[in-house]
Amino acid sequence: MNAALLTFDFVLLAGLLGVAWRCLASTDLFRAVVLFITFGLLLAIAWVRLEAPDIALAEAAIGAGITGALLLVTLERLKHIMNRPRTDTDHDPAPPPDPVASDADAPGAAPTGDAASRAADAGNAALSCAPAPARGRWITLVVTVGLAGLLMATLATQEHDPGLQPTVAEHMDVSGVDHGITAVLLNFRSWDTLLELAMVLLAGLGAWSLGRHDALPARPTPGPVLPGAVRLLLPVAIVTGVYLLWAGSHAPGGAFQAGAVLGAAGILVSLARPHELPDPDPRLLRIGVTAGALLFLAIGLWGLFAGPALLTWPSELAYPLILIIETGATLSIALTLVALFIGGRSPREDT
Amino acid sequence: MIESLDPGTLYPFGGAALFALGLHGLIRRRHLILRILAVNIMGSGVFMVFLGIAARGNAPPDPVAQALTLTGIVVAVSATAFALALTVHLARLTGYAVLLPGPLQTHRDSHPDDR
Amino acid sequence: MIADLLTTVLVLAGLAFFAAGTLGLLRFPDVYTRLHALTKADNLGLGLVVLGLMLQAEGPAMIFKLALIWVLVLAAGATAAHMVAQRTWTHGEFERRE
Amino acid sequence: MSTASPDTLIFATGALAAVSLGLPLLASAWPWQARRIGLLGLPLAILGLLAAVGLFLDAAPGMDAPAVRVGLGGWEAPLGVTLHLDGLALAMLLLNALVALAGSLYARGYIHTAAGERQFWPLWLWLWGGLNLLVLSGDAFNLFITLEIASLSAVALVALTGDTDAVTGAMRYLLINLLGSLSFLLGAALLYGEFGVLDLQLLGELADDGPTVRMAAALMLGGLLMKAAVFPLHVWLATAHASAPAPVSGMLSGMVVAAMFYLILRLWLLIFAPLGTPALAVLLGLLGSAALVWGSLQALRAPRLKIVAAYSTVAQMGYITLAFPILILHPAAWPVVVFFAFAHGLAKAAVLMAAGTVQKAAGHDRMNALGPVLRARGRTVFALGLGGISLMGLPLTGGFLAKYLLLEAGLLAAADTTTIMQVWTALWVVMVALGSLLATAYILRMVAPAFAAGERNPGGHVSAGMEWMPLALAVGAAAMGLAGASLTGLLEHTTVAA
Repeated sequence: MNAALLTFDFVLLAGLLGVAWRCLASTDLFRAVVLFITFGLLLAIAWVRLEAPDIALAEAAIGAGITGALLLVTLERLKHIMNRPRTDTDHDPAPPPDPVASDADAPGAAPTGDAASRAADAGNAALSCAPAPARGRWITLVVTVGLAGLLMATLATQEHDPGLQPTVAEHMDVSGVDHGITAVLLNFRSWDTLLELAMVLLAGLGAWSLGRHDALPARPTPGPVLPGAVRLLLPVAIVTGVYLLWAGSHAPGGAFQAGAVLGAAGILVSLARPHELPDPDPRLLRIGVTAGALLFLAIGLWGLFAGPALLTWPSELAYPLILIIETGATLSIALTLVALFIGGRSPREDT
Repeated sequence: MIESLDPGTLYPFGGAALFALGLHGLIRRRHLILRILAVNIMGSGVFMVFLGIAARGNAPPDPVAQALTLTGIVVAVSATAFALALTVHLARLTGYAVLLPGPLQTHRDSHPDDR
Repeated sequence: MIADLLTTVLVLAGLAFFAAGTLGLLRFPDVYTRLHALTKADNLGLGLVVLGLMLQAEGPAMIFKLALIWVLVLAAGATAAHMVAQRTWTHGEFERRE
Repeated sequence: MSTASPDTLIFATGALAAVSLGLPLLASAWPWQARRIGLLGLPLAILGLLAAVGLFLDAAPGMDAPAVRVGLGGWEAPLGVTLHLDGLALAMLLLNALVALAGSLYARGYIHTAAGERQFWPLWLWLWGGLNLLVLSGDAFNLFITLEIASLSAVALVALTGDTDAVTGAMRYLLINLLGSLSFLLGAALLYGEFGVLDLQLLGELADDGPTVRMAAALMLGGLLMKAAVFPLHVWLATAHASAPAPVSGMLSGMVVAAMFYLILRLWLLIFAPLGTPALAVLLGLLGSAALVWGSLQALRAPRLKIVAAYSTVAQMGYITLAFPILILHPAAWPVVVFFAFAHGLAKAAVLMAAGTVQKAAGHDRMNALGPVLRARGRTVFALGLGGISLMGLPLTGGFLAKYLLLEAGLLAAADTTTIMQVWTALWVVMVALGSLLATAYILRMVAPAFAAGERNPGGHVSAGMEWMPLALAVGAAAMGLAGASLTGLLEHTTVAA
């Protein structure tokens, strides 16, 4: 049995390395992205082998799912941009024409002058790219293989420190929840989680600062199948999201997985019905994406004034407070992920 | 020897290899999408080291290292989302999504303001 | 004991369908036949695996969850296959870039 | 007589962290008032910070440890995340607040469209807040997140002008930052695997010279050196710094780079000091010298004013790198690095903001056509010159004090080492002098057209903040030479591993 599992481990690791290699060596971006999503799913299996079902859930939902969707929509945008005749002076990020209206695959117009030579270097087709140049191949190889060797040698010398598992187990009874990872994320190391929410928000703000959103370069398939499937899947996704949120207190799950599932549902809706998306008030949207972190900080301030320190709360109130914080975090994360998928800020924000 | 190769010992080596592989891709490839993928693969390598450390030995897995990995994944996806938005923005301005080495416009005397 | 044996048989049968589906994906000549092989064989294979695992489940809640997984994969697989087929029908065969 | 109780200091530390997070959050939630939030919040934050410095200096001599450590959530290390406030952290918080406030008053006039303001101010406050949280953090993993927050907001700010150069620079900056952060995180993972803790102070107590610590040091310090743009990892700096909006350039050169050096110094003082060997000293010295010469030469031939200033940052970072060999030979000399970062931060922010004013007035910043504007704008030229003088290290300025301390520490170190190290130190003294000479040359190149005869043309209108803020920063940089003693007093209370 042990030998069988060991073989499985080796095959999985070889598969991961092989897929990663093929992904990074690819000259076709679409293929690279598909391989990357495969890589994410294989990673989720590896996390299960490492007794980390929470991380496997998160990897499948966030690492492979959301990242994959973002990558694919980026490819679609790039294809659209590069097939559009452009002038060198459009510094203003004007939204490209609606892709549904100009569905014909126009041949890529060659950029002029200096840009042309660079673009020729990069390969003309929108979704292909030049293979790595031969120059410098050996140096890079030696450096990276050397780095891998050093890292492995270092890891081989390490002793097995039990880490903080005993300490966490000792304090579980006052954490307010029954699941170790949730206890760490929302009680013992809640500062990390608060800053992580800030990081998600900041990614959204950064994307918004780059320009207004364009018409989503999605081409809805004609016919009733996709909208029908969305109608079927949307309630299930919402139930799953809420379930994951609630389950986080005692079993694998939690705010980030739930937020990713709800975000994925939102992305699905925006793919199926890109022309019927609601255009929410930008003020509401801004408050929505910051609400999770603001709520978290506001609850944390209690500890600052009542003592002993920021983000402290009485252990008998820990469970309800953690649930409130997680709910806010889930909603903000889901909203931010959908906003990142749609792209830039709402044009109504600038008026 | 075989007995000592529990997943917690084996997988960190894989993580180190993934980190180096990602670095190789980041240095060698010029297209921004591939570079972003390379950074993500490097990140996965780091997470594999973390989770391997969490699973080492016979004790139950270390929840702190697992929680750190979860945080790391969310931070990575945020950074990736912003990097992709920046890539699209760059492509809109220049028509290509490649970072080429060599002098930029700033190093020449001509500047967009002069036109 | 009988449940264990049945589980083994069902899961192995399911895996055989998965293998057949994957073989079809790799070897069949065009998009439609590939989709055909992949979705049909995989849906059946997953059904058999789920059935096998249900025999090992601890309670009705677990059985329900397993059944739900199968239904959801059926719905998602059917939608995705339809979209790929539709796109191929309107835009022609995906280009091969090797 | 000490009036401050430990509770007050713990409250102050927590409040600093809460404000650093709260202001940017409020501004993100309501960008329509973000400018007001920033312009009201930053001065209040500075007042709070000054009160904290006062409290700290009042209580510090009585404390048994030289740092205020706050276990967030009521959990002490190793389980929880700890905020670590000591003299070094307070000094960096002060520098951050000063540069951010000057930059804010500058940006009031610089960003003039309402839509631009809504995007600028939240990100600007995130940069300030992220750097504050970075300086306050005492936990290896928490540092990774704060590094990411600071770099992401910096990158978004660089891209904000929206021209091709800025966005290209931002993209390079982002990739370098991601690489640096991941390298840092892998180092933290290795340390956690060996010692089972993430708290820097606990790591410092456990760490000894071994393969894990060496590898972790290489990864963490290497990642940070990349972010700090130390030669030969500096390629991204010039484009990013030169093409960003002027207040952002000031903050990037003045504070972001300094924060990376702060973190290197912090890790060095707490964990990695036992690794110092002469070989490492020579390597860092060579890198520093190369950066000094190469950056200065690039600054001498750059065609645009802001690029001159940006390359001068590469050169000045070479100086700071030169200080690390001294630390290896003479560990007590570490405040030199802080002095240098402080003096450079203020002076460089002054120079870059003054360059931004010139650029705004003239409509461009090409070196060969700036004469008329420079001749007509005395205040701005004075700020350029005064900031430049501090960078050169003329007597009585902060830059002079920093370089003097550098030399003194170097000579002290040379007195009790081997011949080879003495030769090396002599070379090093030559490098410091050569660097000052080169700095003089490129500073003269910036301001000389102002003193030539020719037409005068003040160019376009610039706001009062854009005229006065560079001057205020330059005066601050120069005054550092006189106020150095109080900074030393603050730095005495810093956690250093035994």
